[in-house]
Amino acid sequence: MKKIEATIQPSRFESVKEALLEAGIEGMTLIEVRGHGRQRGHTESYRGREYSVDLLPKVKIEMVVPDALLDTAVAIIVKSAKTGQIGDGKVFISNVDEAIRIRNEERGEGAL
Amino acid sequence: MKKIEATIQPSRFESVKEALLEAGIEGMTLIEVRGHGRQRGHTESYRGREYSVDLLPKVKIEMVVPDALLDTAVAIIVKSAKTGQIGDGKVFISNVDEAIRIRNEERGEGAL
Amino acid sequence: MKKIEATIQPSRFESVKEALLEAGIEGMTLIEVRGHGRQRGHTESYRGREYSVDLLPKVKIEMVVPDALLDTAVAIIVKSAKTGQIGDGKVFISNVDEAIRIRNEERGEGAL
Amino acid sequence: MGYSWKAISRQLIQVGIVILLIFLLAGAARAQATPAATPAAPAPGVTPEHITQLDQGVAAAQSSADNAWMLASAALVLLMTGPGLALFYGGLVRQKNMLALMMQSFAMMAWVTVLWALVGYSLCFGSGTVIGGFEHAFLRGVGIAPNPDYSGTVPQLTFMVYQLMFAIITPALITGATAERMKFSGTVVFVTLWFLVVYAPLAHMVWGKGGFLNAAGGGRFPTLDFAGGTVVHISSGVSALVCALYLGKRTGYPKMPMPPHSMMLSFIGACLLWVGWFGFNAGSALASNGLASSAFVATHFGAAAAVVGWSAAEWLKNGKVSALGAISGAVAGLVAITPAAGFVGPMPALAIGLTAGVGCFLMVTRVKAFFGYDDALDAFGIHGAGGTIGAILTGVFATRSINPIFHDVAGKSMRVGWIDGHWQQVGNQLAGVLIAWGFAAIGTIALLKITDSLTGVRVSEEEESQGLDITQHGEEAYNLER
Amino acid sequence: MGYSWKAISRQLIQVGIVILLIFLLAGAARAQATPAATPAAPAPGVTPEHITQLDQGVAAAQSSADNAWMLASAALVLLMTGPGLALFYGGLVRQKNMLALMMQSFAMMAWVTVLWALVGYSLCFGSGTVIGGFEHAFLRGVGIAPNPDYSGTVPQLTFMVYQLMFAIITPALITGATAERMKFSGTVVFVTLWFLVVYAPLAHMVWGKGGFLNAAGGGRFPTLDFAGGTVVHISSGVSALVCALYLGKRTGYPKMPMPPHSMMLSFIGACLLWVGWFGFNAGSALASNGLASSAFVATHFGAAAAVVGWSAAEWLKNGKVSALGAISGAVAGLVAITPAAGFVGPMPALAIGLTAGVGCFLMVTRVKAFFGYDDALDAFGIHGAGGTIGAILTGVFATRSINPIFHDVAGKSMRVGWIDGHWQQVGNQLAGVLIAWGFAAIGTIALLKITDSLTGVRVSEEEESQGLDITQHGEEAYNLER
Amino acid sequence: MGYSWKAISRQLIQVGIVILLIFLLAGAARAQATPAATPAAPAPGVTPEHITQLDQGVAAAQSSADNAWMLASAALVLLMTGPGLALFYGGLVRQKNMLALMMQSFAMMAWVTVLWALVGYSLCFGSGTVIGGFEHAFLRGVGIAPNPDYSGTVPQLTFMVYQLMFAIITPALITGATAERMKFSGTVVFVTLWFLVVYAPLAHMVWGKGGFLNAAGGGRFPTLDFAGGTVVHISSGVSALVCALYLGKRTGYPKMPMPPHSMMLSFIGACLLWVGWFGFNAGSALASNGLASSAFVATHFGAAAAVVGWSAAEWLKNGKVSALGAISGAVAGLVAITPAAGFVGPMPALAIGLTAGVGCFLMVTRVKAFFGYDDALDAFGIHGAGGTIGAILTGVFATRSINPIFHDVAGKSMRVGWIDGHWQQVGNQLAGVLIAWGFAAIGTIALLKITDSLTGVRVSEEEESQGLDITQHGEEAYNLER
Ligand SMILES: Nc1ncnc2c1ncn2[C@@H]1O[C@H](COP(=O)(O)OP(=O)(O)O)[C@@H](O)[C@H]1O
Ligand SMILES: Nc1ncnc2c1ncn2[C@@H]1O[C@H](COP(=O)(O)OP(=O)(O)O)[C@@H](O)[C@H]1O
Ligand SMILES: Nc1ncnc2c1ncn2[C@@H]1O[C@H](COP(=O)(O)OP(=O)(O)O)[C@@H](O)[C@H]1O
Repeated sequence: MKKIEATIQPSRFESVKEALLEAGIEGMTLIEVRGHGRQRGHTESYRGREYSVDLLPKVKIEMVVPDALLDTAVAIIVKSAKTGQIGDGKVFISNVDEAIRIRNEERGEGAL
Repeated sequence: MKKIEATIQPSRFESVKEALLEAGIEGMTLIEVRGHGRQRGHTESYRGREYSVDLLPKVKIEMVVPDALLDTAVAIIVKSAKTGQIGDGKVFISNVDEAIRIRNEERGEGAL
Repeated sequence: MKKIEATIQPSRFESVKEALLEAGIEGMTLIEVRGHGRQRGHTESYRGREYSVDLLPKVKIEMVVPDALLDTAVAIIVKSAKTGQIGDGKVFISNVDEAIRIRNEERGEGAL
Repeated sequence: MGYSWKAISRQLIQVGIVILLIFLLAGAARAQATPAATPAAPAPGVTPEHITQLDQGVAAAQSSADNAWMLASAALVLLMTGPGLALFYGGLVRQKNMLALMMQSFAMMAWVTVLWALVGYSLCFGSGTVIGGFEHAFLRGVGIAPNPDYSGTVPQLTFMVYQLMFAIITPALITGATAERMKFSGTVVFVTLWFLVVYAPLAHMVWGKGGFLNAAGGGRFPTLDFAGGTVVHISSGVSALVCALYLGKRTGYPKMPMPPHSMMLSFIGACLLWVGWFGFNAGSALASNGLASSAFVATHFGAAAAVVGWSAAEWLKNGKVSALGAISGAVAGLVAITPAAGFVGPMPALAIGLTAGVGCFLMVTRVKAFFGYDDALDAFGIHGAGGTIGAILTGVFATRSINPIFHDVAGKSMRVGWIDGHWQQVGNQLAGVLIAWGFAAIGTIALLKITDSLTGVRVSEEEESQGLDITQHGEEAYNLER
Repeated sequence: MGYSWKAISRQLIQVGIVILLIFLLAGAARAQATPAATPAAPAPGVTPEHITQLDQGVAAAQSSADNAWMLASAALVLLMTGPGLALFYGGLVRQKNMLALMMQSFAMMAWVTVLWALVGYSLCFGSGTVIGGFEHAFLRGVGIAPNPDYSGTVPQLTFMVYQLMFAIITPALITGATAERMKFSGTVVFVTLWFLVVYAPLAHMVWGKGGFLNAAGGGRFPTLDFAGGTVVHISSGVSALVCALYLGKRTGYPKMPMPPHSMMLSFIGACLLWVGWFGFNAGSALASNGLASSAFVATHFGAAAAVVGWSAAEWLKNGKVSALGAISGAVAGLVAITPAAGFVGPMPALAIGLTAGVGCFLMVTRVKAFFGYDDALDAFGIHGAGGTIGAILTGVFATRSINPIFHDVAGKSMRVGWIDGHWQQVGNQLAGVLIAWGFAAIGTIALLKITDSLTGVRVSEEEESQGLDITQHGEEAYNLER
Repeated sequence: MGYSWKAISRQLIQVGIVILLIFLLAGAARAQATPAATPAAPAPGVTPEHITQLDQGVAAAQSSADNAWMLASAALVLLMTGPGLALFYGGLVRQKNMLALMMQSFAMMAWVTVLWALVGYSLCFGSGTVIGGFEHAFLRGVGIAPNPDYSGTVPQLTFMVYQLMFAIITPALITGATAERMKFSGTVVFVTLWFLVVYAPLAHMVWGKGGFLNAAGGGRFPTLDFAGGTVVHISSGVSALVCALYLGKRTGYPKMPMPPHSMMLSFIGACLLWVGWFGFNAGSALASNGLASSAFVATHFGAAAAVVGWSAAEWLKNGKVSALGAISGAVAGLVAITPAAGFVGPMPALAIGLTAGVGCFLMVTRVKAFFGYDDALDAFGIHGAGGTIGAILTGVFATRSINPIFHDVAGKSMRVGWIDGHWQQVGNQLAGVLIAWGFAAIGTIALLKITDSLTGVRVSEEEESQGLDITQHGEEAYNLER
């Protein structure tokens, strides 16, 4: 099993989600994060005090998929999250030893 | 060391926490997330526009434990998070190479 | 590539961020979390009902770095996050198999 | 582009400012020009016609003056329910039930108004011993002419709509006890029945023409209730307790922590309640006279002293003064001063407030914990208890120097409260309180059973855990993401 | 240390309480002392001078009484815009655009005020058939003397500032349609032009001296518009529709979900609108008389019935009653009752509200979906539609028993609305409505084109996705982290 | 089940609507029935008794009329503190300190009220040159009879409670400078002392009988201060600066970003301040007369022009207009117009507002940054600076055509401000300003030292980083999770 962690633009999330569902990939967890990278932020000013906001709102999708599905899933995410502009985000892939479905204690890829 | 990531129903968190503390497992980090899976959501309607909300509030617990404690910890979480209904969530286990306690730079399992 | 997950005191985040940027480490993702550990919480009372709040606000930094940069990055984080008091937090290091930059589908360490 | 309009606009604005300044000076120069005349008086003449004109002129001016204050008061009392009470309650519940609480208050603003127009006003203020008749159904005969039975000067329409605002907030107060677990449909049905069967008779007995507790109208048991300590707060508070017992505890109570999801909202709500209460109490003078001023002062002092009382008690107990304590104290004081506002002086008002602050603090922290019922937002602990304290202390501190309400046959004013030496009034107050307690309790039980059989009163456990906002109203209070 | 001050303070407070109580009793004892005198009357004497004095005294008292209500009303109407409308709209948009919406309302409070002082008041209430002249530019001649053309008793300054509050909220209403995509600079420029070119003439025609729609002033087409159904709501609602069409849809609409980011804020806003509307409608009597009371009642009843209407429709459709539905219904009812408030009785008010509640529900849920324009916050669906419904029903239900506005040459009061048997009035109302629709629509298109060429009206797609708060104002509404 | 009640309810509601409609028509039909009578006049008769009656009737009507406005004004002024100021300040701080800020305002509403009842009113409005005596301690002799020294028509109780509202908001303003680092216990102790030692004397000197700065009362240095520019804003603003210096900077200031945690709350607060300020300024006419109308207009114009001024300055600097700028401008303008409201015409009001808007913008953005003190929420930058600007410009623009306050021995009205040709008044204003500055500054330093020795004034660094809500009050503002 592999874990996919994709940090994307919030505005792209809906389409990524739909693309995944169409492909029959149902299970995912969403986290609201703020990210820093190449993308430039903006400055805000309150009563003359200026703040440069360089942490931008992003959405992080976490999903564990069977090895077989990994490439499809990644491809879908990259495709539907891409705008081609700086700030599109990253996808990271790492290994997962075990998965358990709490409801019925099923283990392994079947639990996904 | 292993990392346990458990995505559970928010309403179960209190009991999971208490069960873990009783077992002397103190260290954990909590993240509020929204999840999608088999569990069905609900629809909301604002001035006639209907939205189907299919991302449901979940709580994600992250904890790194010594290999020795892994099974106990997982067992406790599964036991006290289970309601038997769809949406109970998942537990994922993966490997951690190193842990450092910032306060005193202690490393390894001792840092947990 | 390695993933660094650092859970630190919110008040230290600004300095950690700046230290990292100075070292030319740009890419990071920030998550607001609540943590439980050795650090004691406080109690709140509403109309005579007392609640002991033992989940304290923390900030979690996630960053994936090339193996070469790992030690520098960790050192910087630990150094600038440390206050020496209980509650400073932890740093966890784990392995990442692959990284993809969504914008241009670049893969591997170059994508960071 | 982004630049060009900025440039243009800046120039525009610069030009604008210059022009503006010129205008201002131009205008300023002219300022004195403004004439300071007053309306010209008609040619005088000491004729009877003219005197009659003057009599009418005086009456009209007096009516307009009182009407100005009464309309403002009516607006203030509505402000108490929406957004005042809605926020106070909405902030105290968990996020998932917040809209539901607000909706319960808002529904009263709408639904009770309709009931009031059809029959409510008539039942409350028609004539009868226990309840009014139907003479004013559909507001028949309610026009701009004053109704001398209640207020000699302002249009009956004003009196009618002002009293309506009281009928709106009273059932809304009950929703504090049923919070986080009662069906919306059940709430609407229950309130409809409760308004007709409990509120209308009670309001009539205490305030209505011929009501047998009506002090001003010479009722059998003259209960002093200036602005609704009995009619509004005891009735709703006691009914709230009964509802809480009938519904049972919220799932997880008291083990699970259920802190207010937004103290900020409750704080705003409490402030608006305080401000609105000036209309509630001072408006109950039904005129813009000295009595209104006196009630206004008593109201403010009662609230302030109760904050001090509750906070002091809290400080001694926890070593801290909490915002929730302070605002709860304010509401407790406002409740307790309500029946007394038009009968007591400023200093007794402070004493009443202080007592209510400490008393309700004990009710909410000790008594409730002791019995273990789940009066979710302390509708009983504050309105029931505070209203009772206030009703009794009114009997103690009421004085004819403020409000000579009792007269002997010769029309000579008689002593009013204990402080005047008329200790029996405390007895009268107790009588009124007991009748209200009993009436509200019995009525509420019966109506809950009826409602339960019609729509059910409590949501399913799953709905409860999902929250009433989604399950009852299909909405969420906040959609901050996206 | 932490301990020591606590200890000290506790002792302080304990001592404090004891002292306080002593004081209170001391004071309480003295309470009766307070004398209950009334101002001494001057020595009498039946002289013409004295009578003249009395005449002036009566006039002054009447003026003060009416002024008290009118000043309170002016404050209430400002409360409608800020924070009322700002919250109602601010809560309905997505978080990233919320300050922008609030700012658009707030900008009106400031900028329209300046325009009003310089020329606006004069253009609206000077004399002329289609628009007023410059006789009151810089408020020349606007002092404490009443302006008999509009209100016999209150200072013209009061009338002027009261009317200003209407001029403030009207353009603010339009921003509900342009929400989430219009430039701030464009909004300011557009509103400036719109106020001068659309609002001023329309207000003058309907209310101004010599206006040819002015019913009270005997205009050619006497259109009944008590508090602004035509001038305020139709004008803003229709212009809103035109703006929505001109600007085009928000990116992602209707596919992307855009739920209100905070129902809670919209709820507060709606409650404040309701309360403030008492000043808007009852204040339009320009006096604290029976007509004001009547309008106050009609306003409240209209709102309440509309909540019931909208909620019922919603219940039948979804099986649920939503908070957004309830508050939208309230606003729809308030809009519809606005032109009628001072002409109809309580029961017709309920009927008008009920109709508007159901009518606007259909507009917003069906009609809008059918045509597919993006009237983001339903400024047209509620104000345009509700205003039109209200204007027509005013012709149906207006009655001389409430407001004998029409007189024959002999000064005898004539029948007013259909209910009086004067069905022709419905025709007059239609005439007024059509003129307002056409005038607002044409004017708005022209002004949008001009604005577009000056500053542009729509933000770039990137600015839109980032949100107007950051891109237009360089701020964020919430900075909860840190 | 879930279904069955839905079904039942739908049927219920359908039936309901039908019934309702029938009722409405029934009622509507009856609507005309409503009689439009006015109170019958007593039989006339040109007797001296009757004339005396009329004299009293006129006096009573006049009193009621003025009282109606004064009671409404008192309510509005309380609304300024709670929730107005509490929200304005609460939104500007970081989330962790928000309840603390709100509590500091709320505490004033309660605690200052008690002090006022015991001795405060007497010290402010008893007679004396520098401070009042104890003649009104425990409100002795404060009843429904007017106090001719201050207001000929309204009950002294009204005057007393109205003035109390000023005493409440003044110390609350200071908490803007001590925000995020001052102990709650310290705040309470300091305010108690400050109220007695700084506010009471200052209020007495400027407004009290015999006060040597009292312009109306013929003081040595007649300082024009219509509604508290000196007494309220300069005193609190200057004391705020001293507090900020004494407390030192917040940890991390200015390096760490500390943006307002909720612009939305500050926006609501600012709007409520604006609306409430009508009671503050127009109420200071102590009657519902033309002067009140004039002050109402000046207030609104001052606020509006200041928004324009501040926003324009901001636009020229940043190319953006921010919501925080706009609302800060509004408050600055309201502060500056406060002393002038009852002395200047509409156009000068615009000029004063515009100046204050630009002036305070520079204070807050430039001067503060230059000196580097940490006046957290700019209590000095806006209230101190704005109050000073306003006080001086009052000397410039005050005119007898608005308020003939000065009379020669013959009682003939004399020129008032520079615009009248009486440039010396600017000197008098300066004198008043300097005295206020000095008095407030010295008093505050002394009292801070005393407070420090009693309870301490500043929280520990750890408490500061944890936030005052938890450490001082044991609560959190929001508990959104769970
Ligand atoms: N090394 C990294 N580790 C973790 N998250 C990263 C890293 N680099 C970038 N990110 C995340 O990806 C987001 C986009 O990255 P950025 O460099 O701004 O644009 P792009 O991905 O197009 O190069 C960042 O906001 C951050 O949340
Ligand atoms: N493959 C997955 N990867 C990551 N998170 C998942 C995955 N599948 C489910 N989840 C998380 O677990 C939650 C519950 O899963 P769901 O399928 O709804 O119920 P169950 O776990 O009982 O089958 C989801 O809301 C989501 O947060
Ligand atoms: N075993 C663990 N797994 C995951 N997160 C942990 C673990 N132990 C501690 N943490 C995180 O680190 C934070 C600080 O830990 P704590 O024990 O309180 O202080 P310290 O790190 O100084 O010993 C906790 O609040 C929690 O968020």
